[in-house]
Amino acid sequence: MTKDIYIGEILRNEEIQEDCFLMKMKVASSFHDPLPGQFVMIRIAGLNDPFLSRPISIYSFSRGKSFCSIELLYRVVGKGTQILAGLIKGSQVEIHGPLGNGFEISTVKENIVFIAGGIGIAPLSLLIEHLCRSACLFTSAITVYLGAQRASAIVGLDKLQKLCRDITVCTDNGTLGTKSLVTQAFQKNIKKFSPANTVIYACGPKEMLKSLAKILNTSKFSCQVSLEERMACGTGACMGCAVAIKDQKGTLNYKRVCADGPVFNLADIIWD
Amino acid sequence: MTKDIYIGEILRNEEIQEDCFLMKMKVASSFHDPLPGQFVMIRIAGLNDPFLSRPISIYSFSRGKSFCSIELLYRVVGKGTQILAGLIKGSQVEIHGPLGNGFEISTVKENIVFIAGGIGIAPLSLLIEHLCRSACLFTSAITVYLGAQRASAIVGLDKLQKLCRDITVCTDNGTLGTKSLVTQAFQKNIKKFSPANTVIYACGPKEMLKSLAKILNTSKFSCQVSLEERMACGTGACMGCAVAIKDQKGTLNYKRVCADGPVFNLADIIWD
Amino acid sequence: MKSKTSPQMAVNIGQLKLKNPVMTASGTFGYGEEYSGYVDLNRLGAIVVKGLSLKPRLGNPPPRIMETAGGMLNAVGLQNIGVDTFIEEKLPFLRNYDVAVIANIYGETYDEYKKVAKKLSAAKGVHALEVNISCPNVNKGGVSFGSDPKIAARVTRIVKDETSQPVIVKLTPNVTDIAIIAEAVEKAGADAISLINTLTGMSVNLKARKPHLKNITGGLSGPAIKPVALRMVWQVIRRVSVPVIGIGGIMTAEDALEFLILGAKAVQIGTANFINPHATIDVIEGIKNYLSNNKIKDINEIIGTFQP
Amino acid sequence: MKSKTSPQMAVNIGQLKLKNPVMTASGTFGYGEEYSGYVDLNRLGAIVVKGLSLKPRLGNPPPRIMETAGGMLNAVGLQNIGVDTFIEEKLPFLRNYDVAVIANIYGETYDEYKKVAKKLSAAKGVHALEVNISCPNVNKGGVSFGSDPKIAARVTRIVKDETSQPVIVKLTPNVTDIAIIAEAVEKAGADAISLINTLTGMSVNLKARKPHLKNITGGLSGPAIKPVALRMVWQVIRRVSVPVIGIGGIMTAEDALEFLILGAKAVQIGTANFINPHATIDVIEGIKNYLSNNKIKDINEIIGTFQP
Ligand SMILES: Cc1cc2nc3c(=O)[nH]c(=O)nc-3n(C[C@H](O)[C@H](O)[C@H](O)COP(=O)(O)OP(=O)(O)OC[C@H]3O[C@@H](n4cnc5c(N)ncnc54)[C@H](O)[C@@H]3O)c2cc1C
Ligand SMILES: Cc1cc2nc3c(=O)[nH]c(=O)nc-3n(C[C@H](O)[C@H](O)[C@H](O)COP(=O)(O)OP(=O)(O)OC[C@H]3O[C@@H](n4cnc5c(N)ncnc54)[C@H](O)[C@@H]3O)c2cc1C
Ligand SMILES: Cc1cc2nc3c(=O)[nH]c(=O)nc-3n(C[C@H](O)[C@H](O)[C@H](O)COP(=O)(O)O)c2cc1C
Ligand SMILES: Cc1cc2nc3c(=O)[nH]c(=O)nc-3n(C[C@H](O)[C@H](O)[C@H](O)COP(=O)(O)O)c2cc1C
Ligand code: FES
Ligand code: FES
Repeated sequence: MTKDIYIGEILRNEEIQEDCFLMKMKVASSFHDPLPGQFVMIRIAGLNDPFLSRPISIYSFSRGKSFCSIELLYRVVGKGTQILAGLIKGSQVEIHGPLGNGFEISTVKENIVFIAGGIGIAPLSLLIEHLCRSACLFTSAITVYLGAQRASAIVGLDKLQKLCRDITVCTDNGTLGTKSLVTQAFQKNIKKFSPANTVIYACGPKEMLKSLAKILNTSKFSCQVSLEERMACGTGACMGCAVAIKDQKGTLNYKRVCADGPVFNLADIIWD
Repeated sequence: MTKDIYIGEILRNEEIQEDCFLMKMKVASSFHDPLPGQFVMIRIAGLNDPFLSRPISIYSFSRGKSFCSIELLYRVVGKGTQILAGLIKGSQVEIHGPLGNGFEISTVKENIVFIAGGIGIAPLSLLIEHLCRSACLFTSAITVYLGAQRASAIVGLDKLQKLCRDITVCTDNGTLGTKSLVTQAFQKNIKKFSPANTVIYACGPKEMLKSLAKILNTSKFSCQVSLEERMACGTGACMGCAVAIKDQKGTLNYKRVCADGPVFNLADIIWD
Repeated sequence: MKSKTSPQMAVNIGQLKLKNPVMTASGTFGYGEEYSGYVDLNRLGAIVVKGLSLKPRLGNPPPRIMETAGGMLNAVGLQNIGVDTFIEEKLPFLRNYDVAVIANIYGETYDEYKKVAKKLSAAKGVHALEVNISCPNVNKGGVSFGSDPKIAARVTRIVKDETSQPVIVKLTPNVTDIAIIAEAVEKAGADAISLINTLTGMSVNLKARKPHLKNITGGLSGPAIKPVALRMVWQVIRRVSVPVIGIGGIMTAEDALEFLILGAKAVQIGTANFINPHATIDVIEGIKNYLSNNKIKDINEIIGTFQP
Repeated sequence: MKSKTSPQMAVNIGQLKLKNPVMTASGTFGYGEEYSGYVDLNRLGAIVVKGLSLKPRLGNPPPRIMETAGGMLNAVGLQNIGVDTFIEEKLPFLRNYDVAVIANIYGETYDEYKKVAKKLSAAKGVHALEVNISCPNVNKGGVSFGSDPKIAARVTRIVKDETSQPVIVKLTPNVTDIAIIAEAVEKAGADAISLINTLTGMSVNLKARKPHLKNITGGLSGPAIKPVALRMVWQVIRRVSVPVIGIGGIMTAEDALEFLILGAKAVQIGTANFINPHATIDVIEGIKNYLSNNKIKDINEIIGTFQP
């Protein structure tokens, strides 16, 4: 596989929610089909401030006749995302990817549970789309728990609603859906699912994943999560994006979020 | 005098000649009236690359009812000017100024000669405009020598033609006007002017000013030139923009182009 | 969200009492005058003036500055009007203001340091001396005074002996172990330590195959060096008990707060003045806002609150 | 304007013959594999692999990196698979390519350097060793091997004794006088000298009042440090006669040419790989174009043509 750096031409870049943007770009058709959970490194060509590229998950992807289009869903949290948010139609970005390993897709399970916190819906969305489109799966098997601090931080719901029906929305302050942490909402219903026939996919803030780890602690649920770490290279070379992971013997190892992840088994993660 | 940093809103920014741009911006009316020969330091707010502000002469200035407008005439020679050239209408720049000392204006002389090389016309143009507008002066007293390497590098001619009549255009390769160095064109006519009743103003590349210095060497002509040096502060604090100047005793002193200049007597400059 | 009472901003550098912890860095603010149009000098914590030598110095031939990624190089070569002219011509202007004036001093020999210190010590309107020991030591073949702990200590002692004003010693970052130098000057009597001066760097003009600076090398300043400055402040702060003043790449209030939180009692704003002539005031205002927003009543409450 | 015959790009680092002067910098290109999708490894002057230690190293706990103005800090802590696994698992892949492979080595004790050097010396497909002496010396209480000329020389000699491969010694910039270290390692038998490694820096998380890096300090790399790297190459080049390899902030062909013109025989591309995975090839192509456009037939004609 030859990898390349692509020029992404912005087709659209809109604030769809407070501080949350949806960017659509077109790239050359040599861009490889991404697996759900993969990401791109993005930067503005020629701009050295901010210095490093930023990792953003692929939210949606489609292959047209003469080019591909990629959608990114991102939250403005600092300088880099602020600058992305300022780009107008026709601007160009430099991206490389798709990077990292996607989610492991097991089609044999009866129940597939998604737990997303805030912008954590971004990588999960592509997976849900993928699963819904794969013929062998009934959308009824899919349950989504989507949470955020407040209504304005719930993103990606409209797209979800087109894909599946069993969606529980919750907010910390009750401004949309149930007033509850998303992990608590899931915990309340956990009895509905049998560990053997359920697979869980989760993405969200570290604290959310930590409490999920506690909830699932002694259970036999299989749960894959997508992690975030600061990145420099995105390609596995710099060892910068380390995360502490148990190996088979249970000893601590530093794995690279970009190349060994971003998807890991929740049970293998050693939290600090 | 209280000085401030101003936001300049770009009204227009057009390539009027190959690599040469005319930028018009509006600034708050608290901006002080510039003297001919003064300059501004300009940068793009929030952009740290390039790091330093760039000095650009004030090419034209007018005071409206609710704001002032400033025109800059600049050549793209590197990163900073390249980025300026990319700005579109509505973009904002940060400027401070007017900075430096303008030309000394002596209205008593019979003849006023301007010698401009390439973009060197920028600071001279405002002076010509000023002199033409001041009632006590006949435009017939003004002679302009405007030179550049080639036709496409001759800028500011249209504005000049509206102001005065005696304009000699020359290019190194003869693609416009006389085929001659601008200093040679002046030298050919030097007999027309009497040192006592003539004042010369010049701006252009170092080599041009150096040969002008040679030409005027033993003569008694009074000649003021506007110099360029890399600048950091533009306000006289950093001592970065030094140029070697003879003091009254003829000893070498480093003067600041920004605060002691940019206008100096040609005869005082010590060339390296 | 702003609290109504303005936070307390005063800090002490030993006996030297400052309105707030924001000073100008030597060589980047002229003699105060140059920025007096942009900045109300009364609002500054202190003004550190351009380095003063015994005799006027011509400085280095141009070009003297060059831009780099996130910073700049300068080889001004300590051009200055000399201590006498400073006292006669510049100090009277500064005396019009209610602001601490710190004279940055410089010598090529021990004796020069001694004489400059003596003259300034007697001058009305100078509130402290900052000793620049980053300059090449003529007695020792050009090796910087600041790169040898023994020499650094000796300069400190010489200056201390000449003045009753607080003596701040300004360290160079171009050393293997800055903490050793800091300890040496503290032991020699320094009342405070400021750091860092510029990192020695160079820039190549590819087209001309020449250096961009006539002097070949120059001092690197600006945001590019901030990580090095923070590291050195962190190293020094844990090894000395005198106040430390943080310098290097501070552009914003956040940058300044990083140094203060680490434990610096005050900061100096250098290259930022060039980019934004109003930088000092912006930093002061920004720190105030930060304190108000975080409901902190006194700047001293946050100094040294960094948790490694 | 391109001339038809491609310029001659080969350079020699002592006995080591390189197709062109562009290498990867250790720790920024993994073991070659990571970039083999983006870059035809056959086109590189050399691949310097991630620093290898005797035993696998876990590295430092995260967070390990932080962005700075024009650069980044890293505190990876030399996480690596160890020399044995490298030889078994990574070297076979590299042997598929026609490219010089340089093993960057690292030890916490003299003995570790010795053993790593010995193992790699016997390994097929390693063409030279680069000795990283910037790491803390466990025997000497954490002071870096590279900050003392005697220790640096001793490490050099130990490695030289174990191998017949060319030995490149890589210097740290965190010293008062890098030329003294360079002279010492040359005298001890270094076949070439590479510089600079990262400048020690730090970054403060204001909100959390904690360091951004778990390790507190880290190594600063990228364009921010280029002026320091150029200055140090310039200092060293005039004091040693062995080839010097320039490293630090090289992003473009122009940057690389600045080092070559100064007198570096080759360059290494580090942090630039992260920003542009194709950086090495872009630099090689850019140098070729520069030579063609300036009608220079051989890269060696421009090396050291700088006129101070
Ligand atoms: C594999 C991966 C996929 C991601 N996908 C998305 C996505 O689809 N949408 C989205 O909005 N964000 C995503 N992120 C997070 C995104 O990369 C960061 O928000 C972004 O880099 C912040 O850059 P900034 O310059 O705006 O903020 P900075 O000024 O750099 O930092 C602001 C805040 O963001 C945190 N931050 C910075 N970098 C990262 C990072 N790499 N990961 C996590 N937190 C970070 C900082 O700790 C700080 O609190 C992803 C991260 C990873 C690693
Ligand atoms: C008082 C003053 C007034 C000026 N007025 C004008 C003007 O009206 N119009 C205009 O086009 N230019 C003017 N200049 C020159 C202008 O400042 C430079 O062309 C500009 O700074 C180059 O920036 P850059 O980033 O594009 O080029 P860089 O990449 O910084 O440099 C490219 C080339 O320009 C030269 N250069 C860089 N800075 C300066 C400088 N300050 N002075 C001279 N040469 C420089 C460099 O040596 C190099 O050859 C003026 C300069 C001064 C000092
Ligand atoms: C143009 C210039 C001139 C300087 N002159 C002096 C000086 O005379 N004495 C001194 O101690 N430091 C001098 N410095 C160093 C600064 O005071 C400061 O230590 C350094 O620039 C780092 O801070 P900064 O990154 O905020 O600029 C000078 C710096 C610059 C950029
Ligand atoms: C993430 C990272 C890891 C590094 N690891 C090593 C290493 O293992 N051994 C070594 O000698 N240098 C290492 N370095 C230093 C680089 O090889 C290089 O000397 C330095 O980054 C300066 O070059 P640059 O500015 O081009 O990156 C590392 C640098 C980075 C950024
Ligand atoms: S970001 Fe470089 S290894 Fe992951
Ligand atoms: S640019 Fe700073 S003194 Fe002139």
